[in-house]
Order: sequence, then structure tokens, then C-alpha cells
Amino acid sequence: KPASDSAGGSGSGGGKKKIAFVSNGVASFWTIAGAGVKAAGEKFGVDAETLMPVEGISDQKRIIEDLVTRGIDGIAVSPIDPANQTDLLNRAAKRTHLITHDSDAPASDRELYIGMDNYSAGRLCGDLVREAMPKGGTVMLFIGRLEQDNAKRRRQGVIDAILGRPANPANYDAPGTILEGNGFKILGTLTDQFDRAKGKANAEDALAKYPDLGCMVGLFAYNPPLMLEALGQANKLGKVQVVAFDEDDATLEGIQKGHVHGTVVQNPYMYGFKSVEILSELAKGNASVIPASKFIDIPARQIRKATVDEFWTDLKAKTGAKK
Amino acid sequence: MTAPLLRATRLTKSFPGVRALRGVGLTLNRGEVVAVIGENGAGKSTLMKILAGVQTPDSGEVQLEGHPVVLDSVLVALRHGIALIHQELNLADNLDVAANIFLGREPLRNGLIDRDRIEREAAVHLKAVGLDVSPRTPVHELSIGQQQLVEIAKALSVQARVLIMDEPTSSLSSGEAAKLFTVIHDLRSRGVSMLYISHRLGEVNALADRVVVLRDGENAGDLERADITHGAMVKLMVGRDLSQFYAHEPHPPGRPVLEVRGLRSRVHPKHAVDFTLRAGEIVGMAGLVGAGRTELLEALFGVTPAVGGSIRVDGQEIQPQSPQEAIAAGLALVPEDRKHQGVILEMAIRDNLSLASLRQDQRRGFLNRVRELALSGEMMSRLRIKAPHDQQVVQFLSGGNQQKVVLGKWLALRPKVLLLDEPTRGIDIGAKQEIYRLMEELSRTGVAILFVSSELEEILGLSDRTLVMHEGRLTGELRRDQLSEEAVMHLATNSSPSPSPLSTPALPA
Amino acid sequence: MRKILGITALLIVVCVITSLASSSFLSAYNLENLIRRTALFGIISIGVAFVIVTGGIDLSIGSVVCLVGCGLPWLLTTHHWSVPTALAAVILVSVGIGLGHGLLITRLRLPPFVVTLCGLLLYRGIARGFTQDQTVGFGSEFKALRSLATGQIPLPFLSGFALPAPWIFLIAVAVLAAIFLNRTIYGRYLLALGRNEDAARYSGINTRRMIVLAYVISSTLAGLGGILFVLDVNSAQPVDFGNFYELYAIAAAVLGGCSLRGGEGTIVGVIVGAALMQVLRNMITLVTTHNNIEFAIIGAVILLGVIADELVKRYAARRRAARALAAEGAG
Amino acid sequence: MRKILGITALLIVVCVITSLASSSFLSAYNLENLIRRTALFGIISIGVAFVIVTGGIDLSIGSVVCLVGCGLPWLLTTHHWSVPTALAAVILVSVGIGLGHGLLITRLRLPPFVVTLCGLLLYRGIARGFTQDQTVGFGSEFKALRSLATGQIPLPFLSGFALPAPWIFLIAVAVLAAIFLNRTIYGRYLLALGRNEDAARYSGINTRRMIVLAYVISSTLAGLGGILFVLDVNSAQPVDFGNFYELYAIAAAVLGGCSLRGGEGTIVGVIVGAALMQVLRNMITLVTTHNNIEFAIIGAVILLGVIADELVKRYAARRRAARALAAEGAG
Ligand SMILES: Nc1ncnc2c1ncn2[C@@H]1O[C@H](COP(=O)(O)OP(=O)(O)OP(=O)(O)O)[C@@H](O)[C@H]1O
Ligand SMILES: Nc1ncnc2c1ncn2[C@@H]1O[C@H](COP(=O)(O)OP(=O)(O)OP(=O)(O)O)[C@@H](O)[C@H]1O
Ligand SMILES: [Mg+2]
Ligand SMILES: [Mg+2]
Repeated sequence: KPASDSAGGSGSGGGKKKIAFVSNGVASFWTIAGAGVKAAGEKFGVDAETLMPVEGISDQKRIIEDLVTRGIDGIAVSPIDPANQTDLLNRAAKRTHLITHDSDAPASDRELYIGMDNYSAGRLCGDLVREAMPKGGTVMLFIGRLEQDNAKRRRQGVIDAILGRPANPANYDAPGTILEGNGFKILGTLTDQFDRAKGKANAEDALAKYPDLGCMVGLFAYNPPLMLEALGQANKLGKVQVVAFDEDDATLEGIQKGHVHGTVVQNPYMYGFKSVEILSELAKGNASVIPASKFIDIPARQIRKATVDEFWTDLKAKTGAKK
Repeated sequence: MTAPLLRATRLTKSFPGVRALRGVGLTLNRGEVVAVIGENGAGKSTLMKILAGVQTPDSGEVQLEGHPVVLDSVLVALRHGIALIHQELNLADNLDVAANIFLGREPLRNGLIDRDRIEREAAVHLKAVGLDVSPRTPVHELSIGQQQLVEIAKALSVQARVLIMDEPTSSLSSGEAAKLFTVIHDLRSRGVSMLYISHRLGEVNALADRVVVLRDGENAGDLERADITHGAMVKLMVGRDLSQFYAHEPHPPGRPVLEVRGLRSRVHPKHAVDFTLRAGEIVGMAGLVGAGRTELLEALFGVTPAVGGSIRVDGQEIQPQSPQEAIAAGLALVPEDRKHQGVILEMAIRDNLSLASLRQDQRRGFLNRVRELALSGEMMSRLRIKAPHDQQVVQFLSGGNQQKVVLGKWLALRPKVLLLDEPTRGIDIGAKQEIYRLMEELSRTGVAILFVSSELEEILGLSDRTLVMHEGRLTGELRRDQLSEEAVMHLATNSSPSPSPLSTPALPA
Repeated sequence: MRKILGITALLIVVCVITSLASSSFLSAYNLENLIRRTALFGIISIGVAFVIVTGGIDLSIGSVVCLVGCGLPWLLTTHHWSVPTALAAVILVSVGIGLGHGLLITRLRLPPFVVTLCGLLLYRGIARGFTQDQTVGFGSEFKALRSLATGQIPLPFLSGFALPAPWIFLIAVAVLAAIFLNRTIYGRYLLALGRNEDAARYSGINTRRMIVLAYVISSTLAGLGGILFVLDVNSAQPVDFGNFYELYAIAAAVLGGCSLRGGEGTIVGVIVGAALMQVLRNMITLVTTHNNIEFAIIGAVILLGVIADELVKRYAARRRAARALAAEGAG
Repeated sequence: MRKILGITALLIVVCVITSLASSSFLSAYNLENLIRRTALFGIISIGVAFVIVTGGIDLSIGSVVCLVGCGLPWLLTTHHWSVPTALAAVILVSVGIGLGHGLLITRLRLPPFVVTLCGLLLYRGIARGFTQDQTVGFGSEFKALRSLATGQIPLPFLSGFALPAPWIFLIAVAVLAAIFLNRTIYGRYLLALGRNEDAARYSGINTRRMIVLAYVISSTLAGLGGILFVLDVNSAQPVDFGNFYELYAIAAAVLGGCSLRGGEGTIVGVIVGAALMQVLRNMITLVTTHNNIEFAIIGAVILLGVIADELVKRYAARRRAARALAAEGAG
């Protein structure tokens, strides 16, 4: 593997190694990861930065190309559309060290993948729904958008777990269909394209359309807080079950107050930290950090009322208690 | 001796590349009507705009009753009692008549616009100028002439001490103009002073107490009442004698070129129009404003396609649905609204001249630049277009030269029929003459010419035959030997002859 | 009034169809939601209507919503400013932005499209800069402040239905705007200069100042909208908060009878236009099971609306002409 | 040429600054990337320039890029159409869209802003509908087709540097566009009607057909851009593919000297404008360590650019006037 590039200029040579951590969009989730990136950068003595593409896939492509140009020593990327980004990733992998995080691109020449399996994490979330509604009922799913691979798999995991299907990541249910089984009825999936006013409107409209809705599941970090807003204004807090994903403050507070049954958290901090750690080793020429499976698992966890305080304290400590 | 009401001294004003005024002076006494005349671009409008606070002079002084004043905004000028009727129409046609009359000076009640009062007072002013419409009529529903009357009513409503009128009659019919003249007499008798600009020397002769002549941005001389004659004015304006105004020689009519039968325009679909134009003829078309003359020409030219009837050019039946088709049949139209329909102001003279003939001169869709260059050279000299070079943008030409560019555009196509709609509106006397000369020249080469004009003297002087329209109908046709003011007015108003001397200020023969 | 007949009819048709297709549509809860959303979008649409009346355009509205929507919680929670200071600050910034636009447009004669397009890029960029791309929000604090957007005012005779607080803002803004536009000299000046700037100037109107005023109104109402949006939603992410809102606002204004050529516009129409857009979105969620064709439907409805409007206008004009002819013929 | 002097100078200044601040800027790899991006955005900017020359606007470009960019892989991979058929289909759709815009604008006299705003909403909505919001892409298939966008043409005398294939498209489009605009009668017609539609019509120009043509060119080039974008990126998400590209295209055209009032524009200027935007973005990633203020910087640079341009123009005009007067005084 070439240690550095031929095209870039100043990159390698003396001074600190440069590592970049590229997200798949802009979100608080990635800010937490950014904290991990920063901490690891200090610990391992490298220049580590976090980049978040704004305009989706073409923006991500541009950022990766420009990083390679800069002579970066390693890139960790969360590919937005792995199946179709193989070329891009391979081209970058030729010139620098490349690993994936959060979302894998197994067909590419990336050196390893750090993250969790979104499908299994989705199933964890689905299990929380079944726990919250032992007798079954109606469920509505809320998500930013469905194009992203991780979003699709996460949603599918939730659906399969709720409906009691055996694990099969290859399943796919189109968003427009009503799914029934196992005493549950999944009424649909509403997307909002990251427009928060729209996300809230979706939650409100779902409550209007199904006055006896049993459970709302928010699959992107900002969805559960918006659902809680809508429920609060409708005076339905606690009357409709809420199951969440990720660790927004409002979500965690909702768990404390009993308005949210539980949430599934990933460990973005560790994504960032681990990515930088691995890449700085690779940049120094130490390839032994790559396991045979080429996969470093940072599993998702379920957080319920019992575990929320401990989790939150730890989170605040790691991110420097920004809030 | 008391100071004059208004005195301007040594005013200068430059625009990028032009000196519009260089040391111009002007005095105006109480109750006096002073006419300001001069060729296009002489600086008349610029001087008026300075007096009305629209533009500020580079240097010079304005005194009111002996006291220097700084007229740096319209509002200040209005407060001093100076109101200007602009050369161009300046109305917000989305608002109603009353709102336009009081625009910028709305009376308030409790901080809100006092609509009742505006309407009440607007009605009074409308009556004064003889415009019979409700104050609540939206301005876009009025004809151009009516809009001009609204402008005048607006200026009257200011109760100005000094009323400046920049070519107020250019879009008025003679009847409407006559009403305006009555208003002017009335105001003068009440001590209001007026500055009056016109290219129609007949009007000037009839109205002015004194004439101030501008030439190339400088004072060219004044004429006291007793000295005001057509010849004296022309001499001061152009700096030489213009021998004969209309050099008309009758043209022997040739074969019929344009035959119009039962033509119905969209605005007047009830009236069918029939007439014939022969090669080498100059036919005038008279009528009051709104008589439907423009509408008729536009129907012939395919701008607003006719709703019925037949048009033949050289025996070939055509039904033009667009100017493109009319042009292909050999028609050309010099439109009424020069700035909006005639020329493209921001484009160079050369590009304007070649615009209509690009299609004919193209080489497989590509521009023929050699031909363009030759054409513009030819037209610049043939029409005597005054400009430093043919890449000058048309915007900076005087009205007369702009009109020559429009004519040049059509000459390149060698039309069989030339339609002219008010070809000399707002054009100075020198340029007018050149346009007349050109019409004569074209008719000698066999072009059939139909020209619409609201200036009777022009109709009388130029046409071999005259068609008269009234409310969309052709009310008559006068041979040259039948032609007289009375006869035309009779047909134009469709009434019994009642010649009114002031309605058509006659030229001294 | 004639101008907004078509759009009002369309709104009614869409409402009737939706209420037939979904029994939830007319529920008090749904109506409250609809009214709140219409109020929020209505406020920013009224703002842009003033600019459109002058013949200009304001593309920066969404970014102003973003800047204010992120700035307010940022000042309150990160910098612990007091509520009145923070509110004053964001409103002042909005006013300043409008002033800047207006001055660039009137003094330097830059095209409004370009100036506000730069604003669109700039203000969101600034918001992303100072928040460091962090989501900002109020958490569970500032309940009193938030009730400006989330509060409900019970109505005396209607039990089960309460008026959302933003509606009060909308009504206040709309009434003031309507009086301003139709009854004061300034409104008349705006209408006049929107159609014919020269005519207005020659009538002694300070057209530059009026144009600046229009941009200030637009930005200020965008700022007010941004405050209410973030108070309602409770969190804002600078990358996407308010994205495309300028287009929704302009669409509502145009639907409501504002001509992009300037000089025309009614406040009621703008509100009807904003309501139509919200009812359409609501309908799609209530009636269908997938909301991804939402924009296609909104786009199609607006397009069909303006086409129908144009055709009806032409038909009416032809009818009138024919009637006039017939009357003349008879007379 | 005078008009694009300022923007060209700005581009050069930004390039010099960037190459001083980052030695990677002038590397062959980076230049190749920059050229490819400029080519892609340049093509859609040239398209919109034609519409701007007529005094219109086309807000639907980004959505056409999305529709075509999603449609092409969808037809090829989901429906297994042959490459020529699929290409023909998406180009035909683009042409049809332009035709539709043009006819609505010229026949029904609807404002271009409204028509193309509806298009913006509609076409993206349609793309989201038929893809069911799924990401579409070519995977590792269609290498030959993709080389249209990703291919490199080695240059004879420059080793280490190869010309990206899209540049060939840009040059072809630009040369054709420049010839069309400046050397054919149709280009002259467009410029003329952009200044004064009535006068052009009275001169026998079929203005409606020319306006329709401009919208067809705009949509077709947006379609071509969409094809190249998706071939380059290899996958497209209907929700954001091409988002805001209409604004970048319009900004590039305006920076490059097209007046939104119509009648003015040079093709070279548009390319320079597109290049400036790309170099700015590149600079921000290369030189700074945070890219979240990127848009703020682009917005600020455009704004400063047009302000400086205006001030320089005024200064030059005043100088010229002063010189002319002095000459007159002396003569
Ligand atoms: N705003 C302006 N910018 C540049 N040049 C101008 C401007 N206004 C007037 N001019 C020029 O100043 C000169 C005087 O123009 P002005 O309008 O005063 O003439 P005028 O005597 O009123 O002519 P007309 O009889 O055609 O109305 C002309 O050369 C004209 O082109
Ligand atoms: N596009 C139009 N739509 C409706 N009415 C029109 C239109 N054009 C003209 N008219 C009306 O038709 C009548 C005839 O107008 P036209 O302009 O043909 O008169 P004209 O005799 O040429 O007058 P002018 O002396 O002003 O040229 C007028 O009452 C005018 O208001
Ligand atoms: Mg004048
Ligand atoms: Mg006429």
C-alpha cells in the first residue's frame, strides 16, 4: 500500500500526520463523533479534523477528492451510497489510507470498517417497541429520509423485529404499504428531508390521522424530540408510546420522565476515536491493527429508564458537557 | 421693479459624454406663458427637470421672486409651487385616476389616506381638463390621450404658481388639445405662470407671450410676442432658414398595391374597413385619438391579427398572423411608440438597422456581417443619421434620429407598402423635414405609403389622398382638391361642420 | 378581490376533498395544527409580499429564518442572555439585514435577485459558523417564551378547540400589513413605485427609502417567523433549518395574487396562498400512505392553479368583449 | 469583454492566493478535479444563460438534473433499457420539459419564475416518486458509459496531467453556444428580444419561438449536466441530487456578466463564473480546516464581486465623462 500520494504536495513527510473523518451529512450525532476525533487526535499526536458534507453524495465526493489532493494521511468515511461509491473509494484508497465507519462499503478496497450493523441496531429498537407494547398495537415510523443505506437497514430491522420475522437484512418493505403481523400494525413511514418543521408536522398529522395511535418510533436523532413536541402540544405525553434512536438530550430527558420507553444508542464518540486511532497507526506503517475480519464492532445499546442517568453522565463527560 | 417670479441663470448640466445645458438662462414673469422650443436634444426637458427638482444642475442658480432656492428634490419644487408635466407619461397604471392625481400629496385623516376627499377633489380637476371618467377608473383602462389628460389634471391639482408642460399635446387629439388651451388661458388669467414646450410651432404661435429658443444646450435667442412668427422661430432653432416646409408634388398613382376589403379589427370588430393603396401614393389617415387608426395598422401588420376581411398585396391574398408574415408580403410598419416598439434602445445603430433584414441576408442561419456593415453605412448616409459612428447605442440619439433608424430598418427590405404611425411625433422640425423628404423619395420609387397623423397640417401638406376614421369606421376619403381642415374635422367627428379656430391652430400660410 | 377568487375557490375545493377523504381533517386537533402552520408560513409570506409589490424579490428569507432560529436558542442557552435582550438582538439583526439589502439595491443599484441570493448563502453560512454546525434548542427550558408559538387560546363558545398562539401574531401582522398597504400613504407609494418607479419619483416620493422599507419589512417578518418556528419546533439545525422557505413564501405570495412584475398584491390573498400550501401537505399525509410525492403534488397544483386562473381570466375577458359588442349592436 | 474583466481578475486573484496557501492547489490531480467540476457546472450555467439573456429565469435546473440523474440509472439498472435508448429517453424528457416551460411562458404568458418554480417542485417530486426514494446508481457496471464523465484524455506534451472528459463536452457546448449567440441570426434575435420584446416582434422576429428555444436549450443542457453528474458521482439520491444547482448556475451566469434584465451575456464569462465558484469551494477545503463556512464565503465573495464591479464601473464612467468634457473644453 502506498504510504502517501504522488499527486498531493505537502502532505506527508515531516510534522504531524493528517487524518480526516468524513460524515454522511450534518447532525449532532457527528458532533459527538467529532469530539472523539478530537480527543484521539490529541492522544495520538495527529492533526485530526471532521468534515460534514452538506449536499449529499456529490458533496462527499468533492470533499474526498479535495482531501486526497491535500495529501491527507488517512480518511475515515461514512459512505452515503456504498454500492455506487466503490470507484471513488478505491481511487482514494490508492492514494491514502481509507477506512469506513458507520456504514460499510464491503466491495471497496477500504482497509476496515468501524461501526455497528444498522440492521441489528434496528432490531434492538424493534424489540423496545414490543417491550413497550406487550399486547401489540399500531406503530408509525418517522425518519429523515430513506435513501441512505443505514436508514433503510435500520428501518427494516425495526420492522422485522416488530413483526417477529427472522433476521434477514435482505428484506425490504416499500414505505407506502401497511404491514401487519404479530399483533402489530405498522401504519407507515413518514420522511421529512431534515426539515424540522416538516418533521413535527408529520408527527402531528399522524396523531390527527390515527387518534388511537399506539406507538411512535423516531429513527433519526432529531425525530424523537419532534415527536415529543407534538405529543406535548396534543396533551398525549405518556399516552402514546415513544421509542427512539440516538441520544438527543430531549430524548434522554424523555426517558427520565417516562415519556419515552427507551432508545437505541450507537457510540459515535467511539466511531470518531477509534477511526483516528486506527488511521494514525496505519499512517505510521503499522498494519497490525487491522483484524482478520476487517471489522471493529462498536455495538449499539438499548437505553431504558434504569440506565439513562449513567449513560448521560458518561456522554456529558466525553463531549465536554456542551449543553 | 419687482423681481421676476422665476429666474434661472447660467445653468449647466452634463451627462456622461454629453453637455445637455451650458450656461442657460430663463426668466418667467407672473401670469406669463413662455414657450421653450428647440430641436431634439437641445436641452429643453433637461432644463425643465432642473426647475422641477427632478435633476440637480452642475452649476448655476435658480431664483424665486428674487431669492435663490435650491431645488434638490421634487418635493421641494412642489412646495415652492412648481409642477411639471413630463414629456413621457408617468402614471402608475395599477392605481386609479384619483390616486394618481394625488400621488405623493395624499390628504390624510387620522393618519390614513382620506379617500373621499381625494375622489371629490380629483373629480373637480378632471372636469377642468374635460376628462369624463370616474375618479375610480384604473388608469390602465384609459387611452394614451386620456392618460395625458390625467397628467394635466394632476399638475393642476398642485395649485402651482409655475406650471411646466413638456410637450403636453403630443398625444392629444385636436379636440382634447383645444380643451387644454382653454385651461391654459384660464390659468394665465388667474396669474399662473407657465412654461410650455412643443414641437408644434402653430400651438406656440397661438399661445406664447414670449418664446425662448435653445440650441445645443445654449440660449439661441428670445422672441417677444410681436416677433413670434414661424420663420423666426425656425431660424433661431436650426440656425438657418428652412426654405419650404412641405415640398409636396402630386404623385401619379400606379397599380393598386394594397387592397383592403371588409377588414375587421379586434377592437372594432363591428366595423368593416375598405380601401386601396396604389403604388407611388402617399395617403394620409386622419382621425381623433382612439379612432382606431393604430388598431387598423396593427391588424394590417399582423400585430393583432384581424378578425375578418381580406388583405391583398399585389393581388396576393394574405392573412398576416404576425409581423413576420406581413413583412414577407412586403409590408413595413413604423410604429407609434418609438421607444417600445420601434427601436431597441440599448443596442447599437447598426444592429437596429439590420434587425429586420437579418433573415433575408443570412447565410444558412449565420449573420452576414459584411452585408450588415454595408447596410448601416448606406442608411447612415442616405437618412443622414447624426451619430459619431454606427456602434453608438440608439438610446443616446435624438428622437428624430431614432425615428430615422426605424425607417432605415425597413428601407433595407424594400417594402411595397410602408405604414407610418405618427411618424413625426415628438420630432424637431429639421428631422421632420428629412422624414418628409424621405417619404417623397420613396413614393417616387413606387412605394405605397399610408401615414397616420394627428397633426392636421402634416396631413394637409403631404397626402395625395386622405382617409378619415371615426370610432373604428372609415368615415370618408378626401382627394387632394377636396382637402381642408373643416372637411377633415367634419369626417373625424362624424358631425356637421363646426370649424373651431382654436381646435386646430392653423399655420400662417 | 377578483384576483384571489380563483385561489380561494381552489383552497375550498382542496379542503372539501380532503375532509371527504379523511375524517380526521376536520378534527379540532388537525385544524389547530393547520392554523398554526399557516400562521408561521403566512407571516414570512406577508413579508416577502411587500418586496414583491415593489417588483423585487427576496431569496434570503429561509436563511434569515435559519439565522434567527439558530441564533435565539444559541444566545439563550449557550450565552445565557436574558430573553428580552436575545429577542431584541435577533430582531435587530433581521432589521439590519433588510436594511443592508435595501441599501445595496437602491444605492448601488444591484439586482435584488443577486443581493438576496448572496444573502441566502451568507446568513446560513454564518449560522453554521457560530453554532459550529451543532443543533441548538431550548431543551425543556423557556416554557413561557415558547408558549408564544405553542400556546393555545381557548375560545369562549367552542369547546375542544383552542386557537394556536401564532394565529394571533398572524392576525396582528396581517391587519397591520393590510392597513399599511391599502390605507396609508406608504402602502400607496409602494404600489405606485412597484408599477412605475419613475412616476413615483417624479411625484416627489422618496422611492429609495420606500424600497429599503420593503426589504426591512420582509427581513423583519422573516426574523419573526424564525423566532416562532424555532419556538414551535424547539430545535434548529443550521444546515437545514428554513431551507427552501423563501420558495414557499414566494409561492404563497404569487398564488395569493402578487404579481412578480410589481404593483399588485393583497394580504388576504397571501394568507390564502400560504393556507393552500399547508392544506395540500396535510392532505398528502392524511389521505395517502406515502409522503414522498408531496412536492410533486404541490408543484402540480400551483401550476394548474395559475394556468386555470389565466384561462378563466381570458375566457372572462372574451365574454365581456362579446357582451359589450352585443349590447352595442342592440343599442 | 470589458464586462468579464472584473470577474476574470477575481478568479485569478483567488487562484493565486490559493496556490500560495496550499501547494496542492496546482497539483495535476487537483487541477483535473477542478476542471471536471467546472465543466459539469459550466454546462448547466451556459444553459441558464440563454434563458437569462431573454430576460427570463429558470429555477427548475436542479430538479431537471435530479430527474435525469435519477432517471438514467433507474432505466438502465432497474428496467434494463439499452444505453442508447435510455440516453435518448432522458434527453427527450429534458427537451420536453423546456418545451413545456417555453409554451406556458409564451402562450399563456405565465411568469417564468412561477412556471419554473413549479417545475422545481414537480420534477424532483416525480423522481422521488418513481425511485420510491431509493438511491439509484450504476454500481460497477456501465464503465464505458461512465467514462464519458470520468474518462481522462492524456495530453501529448504534458505528462502527469490528463484532461477530464467532461471538459470536452464543456468546450463543445461552449463553442456551439458562443457561435449560436454571437454569429447566428437566432442569437441576435435572442439578444434583441431580451432587451425589448415588442420591438423585436415588430421587426418580424418570431419572439415566442425564440423564447421557447431558450428554455429548451436550458433544460436540455441541464439534462446533459444531469447525465454527466450522475455518471461522475455514480449514484443519485432523488431528495438532494442537484439541490440548489439552479442557484449556482444562475449565480455563475450573473457573475459572468449576464444581466437578469435580459439582453446581455457572454459564454466565456459564464464559464469563468462557474470556475470561480468551484475554485472558491476547493480553496476552502484545501486551505481551511473547517468547511462549514463555505457558503458564507461564497456568498460574501459574490457579493463583494458585484459590489466592486459596480463601483469600478461607476468610477470608470465618471473618469470617461471627465475626460470627454476636458477634451471638449480643450478643443
Ligand atoms: N439621463 C440622461 N442621461 C444621459 N444623457 C441625457 C439624459 N437626459 C438627457 N440626456 C441628453 O441630454 C441632451 C438634452 O436632452 P433633453 O431631453 O433635454 O432634450 P430635449 O430638448 O428635451 O429634446 P426633445 O425635443 O427630443 O424632447 C440630449 O443629448 C440627451 O441625449
Ligand atoms: N390592446 C388593446 N386592448 C384594448 N383596447 C385597445 C387596445 N389598443 C387600443 N385599444 C382601444 O381601441 C381604440 C382605438 O385605439 P387606437 O390606438 O387604434 O386609436 P388611434 O386612432 O390610433 O389613436 P392614436 O391617435 O392614439 O394613435 C381606443 O379606444 C383604444 O383605447
Ligand atoms: Mg424633451
Ligand atoms: Mg394610434
